[in-house]
Amino acid sequence: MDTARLLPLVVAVPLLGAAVLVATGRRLPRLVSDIVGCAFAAATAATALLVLFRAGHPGPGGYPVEWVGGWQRVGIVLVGDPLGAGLAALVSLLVVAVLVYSWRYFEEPPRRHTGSFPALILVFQAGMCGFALTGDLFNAFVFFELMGVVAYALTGFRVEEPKPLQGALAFGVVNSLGAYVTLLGITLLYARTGELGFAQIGRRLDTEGPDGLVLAAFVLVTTGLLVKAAAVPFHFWLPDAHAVAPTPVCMLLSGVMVELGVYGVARVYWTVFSGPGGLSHPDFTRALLVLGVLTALLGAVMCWQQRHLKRLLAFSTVAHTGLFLIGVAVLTPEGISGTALYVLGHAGVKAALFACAGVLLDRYATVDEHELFGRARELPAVGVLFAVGGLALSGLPPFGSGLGKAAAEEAAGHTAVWLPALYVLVSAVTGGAVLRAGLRIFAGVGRRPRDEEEGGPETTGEEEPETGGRLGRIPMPLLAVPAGLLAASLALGVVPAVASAVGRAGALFTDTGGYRRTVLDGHAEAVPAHVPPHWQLTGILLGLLSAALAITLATLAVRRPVHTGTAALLAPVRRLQSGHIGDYVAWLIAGTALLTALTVPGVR
Amino acid sequence: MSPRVRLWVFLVGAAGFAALFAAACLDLPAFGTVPHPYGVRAVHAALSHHTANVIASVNFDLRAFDTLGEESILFSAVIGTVVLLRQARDEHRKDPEPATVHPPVRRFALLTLPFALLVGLYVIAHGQISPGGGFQGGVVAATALHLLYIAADYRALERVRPLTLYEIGEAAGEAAYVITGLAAVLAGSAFLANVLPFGTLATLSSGGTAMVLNAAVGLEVTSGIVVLLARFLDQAVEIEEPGEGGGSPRDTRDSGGNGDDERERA
Amino acid sequence: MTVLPYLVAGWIFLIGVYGLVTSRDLIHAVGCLAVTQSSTYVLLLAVGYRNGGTAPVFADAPTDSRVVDPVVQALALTDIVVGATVTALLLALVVQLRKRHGTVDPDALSELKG
Amino acid sequence: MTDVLIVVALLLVAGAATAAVLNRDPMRQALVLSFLGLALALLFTFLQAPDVALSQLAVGSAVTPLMILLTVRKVRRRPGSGDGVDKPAGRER
Repeated sequence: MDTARLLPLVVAVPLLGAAVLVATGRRLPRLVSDIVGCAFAAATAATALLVLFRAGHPGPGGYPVEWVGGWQRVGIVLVGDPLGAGLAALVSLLVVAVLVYSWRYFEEPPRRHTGSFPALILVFQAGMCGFALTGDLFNAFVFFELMGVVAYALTGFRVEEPKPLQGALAFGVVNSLGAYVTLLGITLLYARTGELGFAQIGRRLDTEGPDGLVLAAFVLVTTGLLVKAAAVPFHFWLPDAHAVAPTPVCMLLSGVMVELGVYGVARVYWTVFSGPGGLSHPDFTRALLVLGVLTALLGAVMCWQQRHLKRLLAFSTVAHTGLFLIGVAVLTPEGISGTALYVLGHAGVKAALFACAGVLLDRYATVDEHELFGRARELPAVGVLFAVGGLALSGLPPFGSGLGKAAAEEAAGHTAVWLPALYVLVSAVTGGAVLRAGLRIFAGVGRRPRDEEEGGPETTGEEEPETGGRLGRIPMPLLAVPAGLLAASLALGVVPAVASAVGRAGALFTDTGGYRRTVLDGHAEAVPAHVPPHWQLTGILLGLLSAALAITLATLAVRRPVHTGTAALLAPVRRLQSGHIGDYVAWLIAGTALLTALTVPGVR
Repeated sequence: MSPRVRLWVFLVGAAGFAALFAAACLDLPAFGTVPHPYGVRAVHAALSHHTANVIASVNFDLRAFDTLGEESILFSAVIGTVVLLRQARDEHRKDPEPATVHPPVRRFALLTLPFALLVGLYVIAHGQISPGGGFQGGVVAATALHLLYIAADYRALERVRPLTLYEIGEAAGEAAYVITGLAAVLAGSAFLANVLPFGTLATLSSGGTAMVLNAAVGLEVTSGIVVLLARFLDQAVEIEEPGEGGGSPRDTRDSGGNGDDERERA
Repeated sequence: MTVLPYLVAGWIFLIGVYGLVTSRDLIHAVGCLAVTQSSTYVLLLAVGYRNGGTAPVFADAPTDSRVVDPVVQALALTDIVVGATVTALLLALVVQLRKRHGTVDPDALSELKG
Repeated sequence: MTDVLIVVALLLVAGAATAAVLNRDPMRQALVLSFLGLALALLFTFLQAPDVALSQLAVGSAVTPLMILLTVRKVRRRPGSGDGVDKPAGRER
């Protein structure tokens, strides 16, 4: 059978698994439903890996392209280009890891709903894989909504707690609104071109010059995707949702879902808008660069200020998304491949860090940095994992996140010389924040932080454990999963085959004409010239520099209490994160206007 | 932010949005004259598969993959709602008080109920010929069942509504959709390809797999909406929060069972 | 008439968002989100309309008659399902939120800040 | 003639949408939303979209308002909790 035939199965298999789990879930014992869930997720992962392998070793027709239902040019196309297939594989592997991690999680699943949690995770997997593989704009919207709907439900899963409900509601309202904005944009594109496929829309657009309609379509479509990617000022929902969702869900939300938003922005731009009838490259670069830099800086600053561990990690995701957006904004194959590798490495590291936070939550019923001070000395293994995760987050060679950061900052440096400094600074601050928390929690280093110094409102880390009672001994999967994820992240940086495959993926991803020809005409395309990510002396030195900076920042922070001056200075920034849905919606609309202002030609 | 600042942020954003959207509208072709290359191809494709209702053809044949996503959204939203509206650990149920219903209302509702159910099923069955289909018919049928709430009372509704069955029906509808798609792959064709005979245009059995998928969606939507409404009714009528008085509390927390299961046994 | 339907869609979107921003009740906010979404249906169908076209159903019409665009109608159908399910899910969250926070006023929710 | 009907339906929809937002009481809003669903169904019929009109009628003017009404009923059931803030039912801190 042609491997391309397998593309829709990456979506269909988990959906079937979910249906089976829901139909039988209420009668099945916990163990069986967990095994069924894992089996379906693993089967999907195997399919996705097969597609990925075929994408790396293409046949006569180029990488796998499948028109669902056999409707050539009339139906929906799924495209297994190396980057899309790679993301689908990443999603599937992470889902397997998450399901294994939650093996001992939720000691008491909701009565009669044993199958619901794995079923929802499987649908989530289907949505994310579909989004990564689709070559059709409306189909992308459908999968975007599918991811969203599942994610809202999963975020609010623990209904006995007040915080998850509030976070899930903000998440739901803001993301749905973003999706509707995207749909308005899709409709405008349909009105202009009468097509829905990326490749078809792009070809039609290029027969005419750009005008207000195209600009509006770009802004509206991108707004929704940026909401998912949590770019400033669309980011407010993310910390609220990611900090309160069940830990296994956080691993997926922060690890891959947000990054899929960035992927969507890049995919839509390169396939639809990058031609002469779309949006000019300088305009796109300017808009995304401004948003990316703002996102990275704000994320880093807010990350440093947190004491709620999961919220800290969530803000670090915001910061890194900013860096990913910058990598996309520079519009080079090297920027894309570096960022892709960065995303891969980051997914493993961030998921591992959330997994460690989950262990703390279940044992001590809190993830508050101040309350946990020194209490986790008894968990040295978790502490080591946490510290390694913090160092990998700061871009320490030879982790995959380090190589990705090095390659992305090198590519960004060609656009603006100061961008590498931003990469170093942001990864140092976020890595430093993690290390600071680790030093306090697992080693009890420095002075015990005093609460009365804190001024203004803030979220503390008191939560209910997600397992039935507090954990005594740490079950094996809760340690094995983060360890495996960190090892995978390390492997990404040291196995040269990964870097060369990612380099090739980036080159094919940015080849607009090649994509359109492969999808619509079935032509195999030569891979354009490119430089795969590789270790260079500057990259290694900058990586070591950020790791050293991170350690220094962390040590300084635990030795000396926070300056009240800086805290007061940053108070207005923190107050913006108000937890108020009306505020978030107002910012979303203002963000659309900002994006318009940034993309209108001539605005410098 | 204070309400005043929030309003200003919104107004600035709305002004930008309005300008952008208005500019786009002025560049759009005039209303009624938009070109439709895809639409024209879709009409040809639908007729080539003998599906009279082109919209049904687009939904269940050309873009059946979209509908798979759409049904999965409904499916996961229903699981999500069931999970979110579950009886929390600190809540208990009370039996709803039997309501008195005025005889004319009861007669009207009881008369309308079979009629509405029939309309729902009719709309599902004729999806590939006339406007309507699995989704519309499913919603009508599911809503019709809830006329019983008006006609009799909540307990009467619960008797004809074994929720477990509907939850399984929902999953079965979703599974049937996927399996129909997979069957095409096993038959050596593309996923969700229309491999059945197309039949005669504008007859009940026309459209090939479009008809099967339509039925699967009908099953899923009917069951899904019933479960959805049931959960909301459950919250509104039966589930009591801690500290909430009134009624006859029936704590099911330690008895191992719960409301639904007890009702199923009854 | 040439742009009126498009502008109406834009108006519905903005008024819905206005409601979301100024809402003092989360149930009302969810209702406003549903209003916002109806703008997408209006825009989709307005784009698909053709002067003098009939519904794309050939049960008893000749197969060469002029019809409006069926694709946008299929998209609008999908969109309506999405809207209903999102509304259900958000309302479920509001119900539980009311239990745990004792309020449905967004101004009074204070668990997540900073 | 069709054009006139479409314009009337459009204005009806725009008016109903505005009213649905400006009615701050969710109970009344549900009723206006139901009317909005009706107006949309009318508009879609004039736009030659009977399928969509049927869906909108079923969902927009029946299911969605019904869910909102049930939510309102649940939220308001507790005595003395019209719209004010009272003690949360969450766990003790």
